[in-house]
Amino acid sequence: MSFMQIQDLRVHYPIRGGFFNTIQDHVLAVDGISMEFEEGKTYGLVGESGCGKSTTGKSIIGLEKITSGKIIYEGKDVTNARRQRNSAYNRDIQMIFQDAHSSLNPRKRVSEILAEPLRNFMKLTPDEERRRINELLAIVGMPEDVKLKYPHEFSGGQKQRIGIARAIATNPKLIIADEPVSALDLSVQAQVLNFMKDIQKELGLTYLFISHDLGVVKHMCDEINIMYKGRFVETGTKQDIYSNPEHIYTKRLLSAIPNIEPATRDERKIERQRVEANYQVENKKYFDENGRVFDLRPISDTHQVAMTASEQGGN
Amino acid sequence: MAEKQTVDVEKKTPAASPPTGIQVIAREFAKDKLAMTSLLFLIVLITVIYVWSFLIDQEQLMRISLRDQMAAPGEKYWLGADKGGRDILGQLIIGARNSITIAISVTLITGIIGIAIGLITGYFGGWIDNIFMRIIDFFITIPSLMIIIVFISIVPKYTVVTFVLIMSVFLWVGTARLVRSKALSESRRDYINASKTMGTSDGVIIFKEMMPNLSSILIVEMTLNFAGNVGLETGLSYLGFGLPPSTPSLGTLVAYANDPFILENAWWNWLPASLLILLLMLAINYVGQAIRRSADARQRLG
Amino acid sequence: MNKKLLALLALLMAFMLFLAACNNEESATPDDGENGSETEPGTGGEEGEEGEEPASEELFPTVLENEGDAIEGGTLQAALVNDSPFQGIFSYVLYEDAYDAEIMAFASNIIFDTDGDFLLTNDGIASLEVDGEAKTATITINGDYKWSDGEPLKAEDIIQPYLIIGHPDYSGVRYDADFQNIVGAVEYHDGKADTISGIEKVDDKTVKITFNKVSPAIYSGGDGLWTSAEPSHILKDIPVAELLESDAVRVNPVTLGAFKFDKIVPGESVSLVRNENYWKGQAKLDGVVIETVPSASAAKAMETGEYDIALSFPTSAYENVKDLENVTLLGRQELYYSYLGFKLGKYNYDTSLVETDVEGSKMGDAELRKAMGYALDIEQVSEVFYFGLRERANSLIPPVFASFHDPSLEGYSYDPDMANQILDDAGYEDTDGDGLREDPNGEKLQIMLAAMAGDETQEQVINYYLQNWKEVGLDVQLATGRLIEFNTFYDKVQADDPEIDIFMGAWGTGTNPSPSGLYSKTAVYNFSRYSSDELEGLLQAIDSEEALDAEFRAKKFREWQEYMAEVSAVIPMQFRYELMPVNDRVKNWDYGYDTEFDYIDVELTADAPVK
Amino acid sequence: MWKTVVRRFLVMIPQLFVLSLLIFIMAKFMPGDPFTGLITPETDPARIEELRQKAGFYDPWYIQYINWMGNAFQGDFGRSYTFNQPVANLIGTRALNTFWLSLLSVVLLYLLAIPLGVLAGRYQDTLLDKSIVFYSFIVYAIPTFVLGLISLFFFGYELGWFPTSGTVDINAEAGTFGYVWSKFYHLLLPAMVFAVLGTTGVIQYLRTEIIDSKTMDYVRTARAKGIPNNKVYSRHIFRNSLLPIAAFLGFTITNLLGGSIFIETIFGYQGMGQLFVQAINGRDYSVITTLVMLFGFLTLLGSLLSDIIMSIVDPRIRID
Repeated sequence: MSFMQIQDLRVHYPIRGGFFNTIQDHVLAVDGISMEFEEGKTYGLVGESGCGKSTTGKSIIGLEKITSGKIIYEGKDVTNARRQRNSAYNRDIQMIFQDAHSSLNPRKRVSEILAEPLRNFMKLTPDEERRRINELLAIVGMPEDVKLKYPHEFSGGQKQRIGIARAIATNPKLIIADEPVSALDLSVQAQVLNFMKDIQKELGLTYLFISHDLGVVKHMCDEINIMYKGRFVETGTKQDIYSNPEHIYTKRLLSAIPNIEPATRDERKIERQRVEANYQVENKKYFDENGRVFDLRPISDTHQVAMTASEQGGN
Repeated sequence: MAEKQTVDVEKKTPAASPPTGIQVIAREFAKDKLAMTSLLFLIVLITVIYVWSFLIDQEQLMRISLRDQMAAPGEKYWLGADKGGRDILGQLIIGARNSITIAISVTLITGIIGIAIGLITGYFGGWIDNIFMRIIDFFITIPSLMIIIVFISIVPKYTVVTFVLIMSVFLWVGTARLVRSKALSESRRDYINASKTMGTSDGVIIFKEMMPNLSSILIVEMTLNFAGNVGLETGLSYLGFGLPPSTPSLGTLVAYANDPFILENAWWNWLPASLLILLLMLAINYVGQAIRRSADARQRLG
Repeated sequence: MNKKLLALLALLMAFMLFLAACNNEESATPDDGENGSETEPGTGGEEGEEGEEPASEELFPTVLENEGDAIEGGTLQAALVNDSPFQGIFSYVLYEDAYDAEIMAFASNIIFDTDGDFLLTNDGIASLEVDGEAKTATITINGDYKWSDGEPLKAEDIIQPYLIIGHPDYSGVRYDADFQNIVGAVEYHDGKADTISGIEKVDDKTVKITFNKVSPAIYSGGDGLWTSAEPSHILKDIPVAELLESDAVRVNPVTLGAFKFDKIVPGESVSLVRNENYWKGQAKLDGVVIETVPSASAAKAMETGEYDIALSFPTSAYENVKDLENVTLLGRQELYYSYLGFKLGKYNYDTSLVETDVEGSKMGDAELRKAMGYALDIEQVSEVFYFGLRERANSLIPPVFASFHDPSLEGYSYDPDMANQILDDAGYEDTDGDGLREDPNGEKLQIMLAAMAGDETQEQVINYYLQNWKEVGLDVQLATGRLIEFNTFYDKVQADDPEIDIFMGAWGTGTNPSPSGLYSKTAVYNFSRYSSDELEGLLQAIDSEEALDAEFRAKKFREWQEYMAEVSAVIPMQFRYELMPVNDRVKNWDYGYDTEFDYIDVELTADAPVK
Repeated sequence: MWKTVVRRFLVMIPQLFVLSLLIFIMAKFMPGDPFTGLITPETDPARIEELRQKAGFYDPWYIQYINWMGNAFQGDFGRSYTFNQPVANLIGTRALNTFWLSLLSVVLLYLLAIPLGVLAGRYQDTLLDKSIVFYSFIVYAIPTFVLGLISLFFFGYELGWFPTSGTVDINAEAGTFGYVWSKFYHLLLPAMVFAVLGTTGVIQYLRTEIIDSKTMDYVRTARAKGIPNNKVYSRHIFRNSLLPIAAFLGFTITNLLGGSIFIETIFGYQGMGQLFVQAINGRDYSVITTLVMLFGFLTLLGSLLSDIIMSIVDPRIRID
């Protein structure tokens, strides 16, 4: 049973221009998406850069203003409540940032960084606070003596661990991970990802995993949403998406996954060209005359695709 | 459009240099003898001026004594006397105290207002920013020197306090603009977002998270403002819109040079104050330069 | 307020009220012994024309002695010391800026000569005949004179100024009560008449003017009489409203004087050349160039031989020019006195009358007022701060008016013992032991002084006066806590601000010494608000028809001065000198008031100013 | 871009409007009026009252303001009482003088400051650099009028190298080369004082900029390619550091306008700064208001100008 629903979320930015700097149009950064979150699962949000996936994440946690739509958390509408800083909702939803370095205040020691959410959300005694910080450091696998260090004294992976430790400090239910590893070395990426999986199991966390990297998403996620121009083009389980992509955009995305297997190189090249050619030809079938993505339609219990009914049949 | 107008010498200084500000600054001063000397000079000078000025009976000092008119240095007073036969040295001490007090007060008031407004508008953006930017844009239109002069001719009781207030009304704008543009880019950084998601209130974020990261910029800005305010006070006194001469200030002392006779023949009337201003400015600037350097990793000496 | 601007204002109205030290006087060295003489009337000074007056005994020569051989022609370089540009309105009816007057003096349109008391004589271009019975004045042009453009001077030119001043579009201050004294002036001003009925052209050289009343003031150019001519052949075609901007006034004005205008750089400099049509003959100089010079550099400009003479030279720069080898200092007394005024009533603006209330005023006790006068060490201030360029005034008439000034009046002198004595006798005693006197009822006595802000010297002088009063136990404080800027000062003093008990003001008396504008019952400028029947009687006598008899008038003037001294509602403080530094190549220059001097006689003895 | 320029001009209108209202009210609050200075024993108080009445000084301030504004829209900025001229005429000539003074000052300023700034930056921390920095602090600290008076006394009077007051020689014939030269000659000394005093900002800015550029990747690349040091400076560092100097222009203009108040008074140079102080003391409302608005307008213009120049020299910056 899902503990949180997002209904028809929209985030629009005005475009100002013209002589008097009036609102001319809107950028539809997020244009009507709906999601549900169940405990312990990882949800992937995939798309090219600029498609609105980060905005989605930020609007869920309250960093972006929602134009319309609803967020229901444990049966309550928290759409506006999100912005009240120390609400229970904010305690239960946390975020891991892409750039671990910039997400840590350079003027603060690790202990202070970790104490920040604790002080805001949990009324702990200083003693409890110290213990909790030690605990968190233990969880992310760092020695206690780092507490007195400043962020710049750590490597990228370590910083991200601190970021994760901070995110889990308040025992959140949902963690929005906004490209948490894209700024890291490949070797470190795997480490951090595995570590994230470990603590997920340990703490029963739900992840909203935002990434442009389908490989990483495949590794991490149970459910995947493919996003394009602020809308979902396809949602489904990992199997649905990877073995049975329906939407042409998904197919194109999948065909672009890099693979270094030399034996199949030519084959893949042909396949990519085919998908690309197909994309150009069938473009019209998947997007309306304005280039907008159609609404999602279920094609199975778990699998939804954005295309008109007629197209569905014809595929 | 407003950010682009912001032209300041410190444009390049990046915010947030990892080791804490104080340490870097201390290290910088240790490396830079001139800055160290300047800092010590400033501390000693200000202390001496404040302590000494307490020992001077101002009423006694400002008593006209015609016998000592224009006494040359050494005759009766170390630095001679002015037209009223009043000790220049005593006036220099009191004047320096007044001027420094004025400059510090104006710097603090405009600093606090400017920093607060700059941080708040930069952080929140949106309509708050819009409103304040309109106000700031308007203030920028104002030829402030002119309006200050008009203001001064209006106020019925013109004292140090009114002087400070009048100056402050117009001088917070520059700081606010600079701080706003810095805050604008600073508030885009993820640690601010992180704090928001972790339930920290806006006020705490602005003043406890963001401000320390802008501290070097702010210190530099305040030092330069301080130097500028000393200069403004002097200039207004020259034009005759400064403090009344019975309230000595460095400005009124330098303005003695306004009289060509004194300028040519009685250097002790105006030169000590001019030199003091010069030394003060030099010291402040060297200190400011060191702080500025410490804020910029690439320029650091140590 | 900036002292330079004050200097501007001071000179802007050569004849105007002004505060004790709001001009530039400053700085002196105590060892400057050479001016000691002015505090001891009678010690021999230079052979100035007015040497017979003890109080106006001359400190400086007024005539430049120069035995050198003159060169042919040459151009006189004159510095007009002024921190702002001159307005450049070269018309006697329209100008308002004293600097314009300084320039116009070289190219004058004045038709009457004056004597030592500034009274009109018949030796100039025109002569005046007053008929007290018929209340008329007849102006006759004494000969065939020409304007600088060759046009003959005629009766219309005498009438022209009246037509301009009286015109509805005229916007200056000269359309005043005096002018309205001319029969028909009001009707003309209100547009009810095309011309002024009281002014009549008798023939080409004679004009007759009828007045509502005639007083001795007419010989000082008062009562509505106008003393200069305007070129009617040029001005009559220019609407009065456009006159101020017209070329006839700003670019190429014609003149009756020794020089005529050649080139004008607005606000900056003027070049004048010899007027071939001048009635007295040809000027020996080829021309005169007048340039504005900021006051801060005036002395330096004279020292380096940049200029031959300096007009409106700031006396504060005295120290810098007094020892110059290439420059001779000419000096004369100004038509000026400063005074200490006591508020003794209020002005009722509804009835336009002074309402004196001596009893109900804080300063109502004449003994207290006198003691305050004796307590002031004006002698020292004059000598040390103004290097003797000011002196203690004994009366409210400057000594320049030799026939009216009363040199026998003692006035006040610095005498703290006397002040203490008077206060003790009058019951002002220090009853609570704080070193300050209480009033006879034992109440605290705090006197609020309004004084005009000026330069550094002014500030110190006022502080010194406050000190003087404190030394005799009087607690005098500055109203508003500081010196008051010029405009505010007059706003407050004129409005009888209750915060002000006493004030320090000054008047430039102008050439008409009649005191009624400043001390009569109806005068707004009677700032002390003192009036009495006796005073009114004296003032009226001074300006009565009877006083057309000079002797009678002089007598009444003296009686008035004595009465004012006795009442002590106003205590005279200082008279002052003005200076003109002249380069040693200049010959035949005369700075005196009462002389035969004419610009045509000026000569130069070298090709360039002596350095 | 023209659209932006027009829009910026339109935005100025309300700004200037508010400014005019503010200054008008403030000016009216000043004690006294232009006629206060006319009182002498010989002037008739009744006539002065009449003139005040005529000038509308007894109307409520908003009526006076509306009248003033109404006329101002028709190009009539009222009459100066202390100078007895229409304000437009009065300011016209003064504004031109101040313009020439400012122009020459800016040119001299950059001629002086750019080489110094570049040298200081290039030879960072050498004796040369330290001297230049010291110099720049010194001129920053010297009060304008002290330097002004000293140079006037020394160069003007003692050495006689420069004319000591005015804007043009009376004997120069208008329209000739001599006239232009005479004007220029009169400008030179005040402009130089102005320039010297203004150098600090540009030197400091340029110096920091060059020191920064030295460590930039593109400079390193250039060096790595073996480009001679001189060429690195002239081609790469200098050019890039110079661009933002344009940004200083607006700032400089504002400073010049403020400084003109001092310089023009000292050198007896008839410009707007000098006029302003005179107008304040003479309570010449119409002049004060017009001047403040003009200065406000010029300040705005300066900032617009420097934005435009910046957008031209630096393609990364667009103005809109």
